[in-house]
Amino acid sequence: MATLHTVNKSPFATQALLSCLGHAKAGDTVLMIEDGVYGGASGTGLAEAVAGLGGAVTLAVLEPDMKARGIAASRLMDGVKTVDYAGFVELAASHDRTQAWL
Amino acid sequence: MATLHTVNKSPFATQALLSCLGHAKAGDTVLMIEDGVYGGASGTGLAEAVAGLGGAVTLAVLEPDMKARGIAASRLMDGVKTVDYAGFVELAASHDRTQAWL
Amino acid sequence: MTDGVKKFLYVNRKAPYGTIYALESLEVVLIGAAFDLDVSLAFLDDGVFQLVKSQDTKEIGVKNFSPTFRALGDYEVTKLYVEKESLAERGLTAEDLQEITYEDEDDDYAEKPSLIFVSRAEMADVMGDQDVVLSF
Amino acid sequence: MTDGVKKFLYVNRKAPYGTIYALESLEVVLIGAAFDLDVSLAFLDDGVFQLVKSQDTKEIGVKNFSPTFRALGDYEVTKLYVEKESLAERGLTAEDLQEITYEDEDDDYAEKPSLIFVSRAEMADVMGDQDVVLSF
Amino acid sequence: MKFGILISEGPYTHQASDTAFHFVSAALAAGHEVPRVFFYHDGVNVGTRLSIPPQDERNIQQQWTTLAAEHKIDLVICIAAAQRRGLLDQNEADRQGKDASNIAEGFRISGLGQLIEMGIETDRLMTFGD
Amino acid sequence: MKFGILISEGPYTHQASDTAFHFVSAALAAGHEVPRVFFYHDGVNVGTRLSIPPQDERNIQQQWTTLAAEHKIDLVICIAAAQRRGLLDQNEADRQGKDASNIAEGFRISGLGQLIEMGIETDRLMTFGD
Repeated sequence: MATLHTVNKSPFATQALLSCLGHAKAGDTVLMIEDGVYGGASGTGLAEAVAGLGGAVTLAVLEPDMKARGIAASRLMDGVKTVDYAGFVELAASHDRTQAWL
Repeated sequence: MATLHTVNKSPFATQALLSCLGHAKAGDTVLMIEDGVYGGASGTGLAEAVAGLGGAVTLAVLEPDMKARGIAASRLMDGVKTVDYAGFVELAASHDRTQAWL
Repeated sequence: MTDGVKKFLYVNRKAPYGTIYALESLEVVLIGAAFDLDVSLAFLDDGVFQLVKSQDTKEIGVKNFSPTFRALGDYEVTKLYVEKESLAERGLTAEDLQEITYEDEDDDYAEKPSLIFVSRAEMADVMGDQDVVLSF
Repeated sequence: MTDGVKKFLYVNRKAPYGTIYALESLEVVLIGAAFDLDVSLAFLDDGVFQLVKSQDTKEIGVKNFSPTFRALGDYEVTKLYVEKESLAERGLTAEDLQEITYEDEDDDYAEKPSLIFVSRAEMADVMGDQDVVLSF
Repeated sequence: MKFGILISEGPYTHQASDTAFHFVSAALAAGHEVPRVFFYHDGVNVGTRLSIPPQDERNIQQQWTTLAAEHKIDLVICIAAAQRRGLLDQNEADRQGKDASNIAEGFRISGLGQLIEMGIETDRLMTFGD
Repeated sequence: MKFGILISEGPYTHQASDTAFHFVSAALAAGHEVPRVFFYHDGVNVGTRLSIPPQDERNIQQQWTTLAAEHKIDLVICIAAAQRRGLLDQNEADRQGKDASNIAEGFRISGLGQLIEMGIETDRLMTFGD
């Protein structure tokens, strides 16, 4: 009974990603989309907090949004997966519910 | 040559207030309006940071927005002023420029 | 999904009045009450500000919709989960919130509290136990 | 306000594409170039993301407007202040940003950098030295 | 699998309606069904036929109208949200004494009950907002 | 003193246009001048005459139309932002081949130059947005 969480805000601008990670359960997936993709980057002032809170969940970013913002795959934190829109659909289908952190 | 800064977002939701306080100069005024008024409350997890960063500036909140959100004047941090819309206009007129932190 | 009745959770994470989401979320809850659903509301992050008492919107010229929360019991919406950590971070206690109750028809219409104060971990459990999560 | 020419600062604090503010801010800058103004742009907080190079928006179906920043020099918009602290917090360095230059007509059209990297305190000084501050 | 889609922000200003469009396209391509998209909050503004985006930008309303026609998607605009924001069909315009309507082909205006019904009748509800 | 006002968000969804309205009313009451209000981004949606807010809510468009008539305020809607979002006057509708217009009385559509000009010609520029 796992949840797919989506986060579409920059973690540097709003608290949505941190709140989401604080409520996600083991086995859940947190997919960062739109401006949320910045949350998947390594070497930022937030990367440690994200990695720490995200320990029990799968972290993923939407690749089309990453490319749009000029984030190279090599910039992602270890263990962060990338998906395209088809992969986003697969995640939504393979989890029991979806929760958007707006 | 002082600036009136306006902040209309909750400091618990976005970084706008902290960024504003990090850029305001001695003699400036930071007016919290709309959802920004929560930034003037004492006893919160952010009050210390706000008071610390806001040391050299005047902090004010828009009273109509405070009342709308059920914040009693007694809840405000020490030194935070309240103004009504007429007072907002006076602040805008008495500072050399206005900068909105959206 | 027990006996075909879906569990709906309405998640409220935003402050009232600065944006319309809180009000329009409440409109969905009221309409949803006409359907056969197992309904819960979650208040966390700035959403807890929606429940603060003594809201007075006269001077901003916007309708004060906070009394509507007290009417939810009449619509059989009786589970309003409020996150303790969100309250504490904002310097709020249960006393700062409106009293919201419902009459329990299975218990001789005894008046019972609708606000259920939960920890962040318990809120995560509530969220993970739904069929549909609507976020506003 | 020296010699009647007003100093305009356009403040960019938001990431591109998630919202339209960055693009519509740039449209104001381009129109404003037709007026006799002393123009500066400020990039801080998530606004620094607007300047990141190698943006490729093909798959999101939204127009990539980042090349327009490189054309600003032709409009005599040559002062783009970028806050160092904002870059560092986001794990970025000057090398991650587009190269943006202008031709200095007072110096035999020498090509000069438009990006001016400043500290937070220097950014505050830039902001405090304007007649009009437009925030997007 | 059946997906229900809730769009809570208007076109161009927020990416929400774009992301929803790409998600729905991908879901249909994968053989899933998307019986309904519900437009709420500023999302109702996606359904205006009066928008004229620049020629080098996508036309968000037309993208939805075309996709809905191809795949029989029910595009529902919330009436309460639409009235606040000035989105009307001809029926509503006549009833309210307004001299114009602006809803686009393929969209229809209905109540919030359609959102609840979508949540009940689909397997997954996806929200795209701000 | 002359105040220029920039409104960047639409009505009802964000409080920006309400706060701007109260600010302008207070400025006028204090004897200041407000020659122009410029509507940009989703702010253009304030100027639709097709909105029908609930009877117990304020009518934001009508508040502006009334205030502007009383105090000769120039209410300018940015044309580029308006075209994206489906705000049109009759001229623009005719020119673009659209079958309806939706702009309200007291508002006019013009270019971004009017925003720059407002910044130049007023003493203080106030921004109300999101």
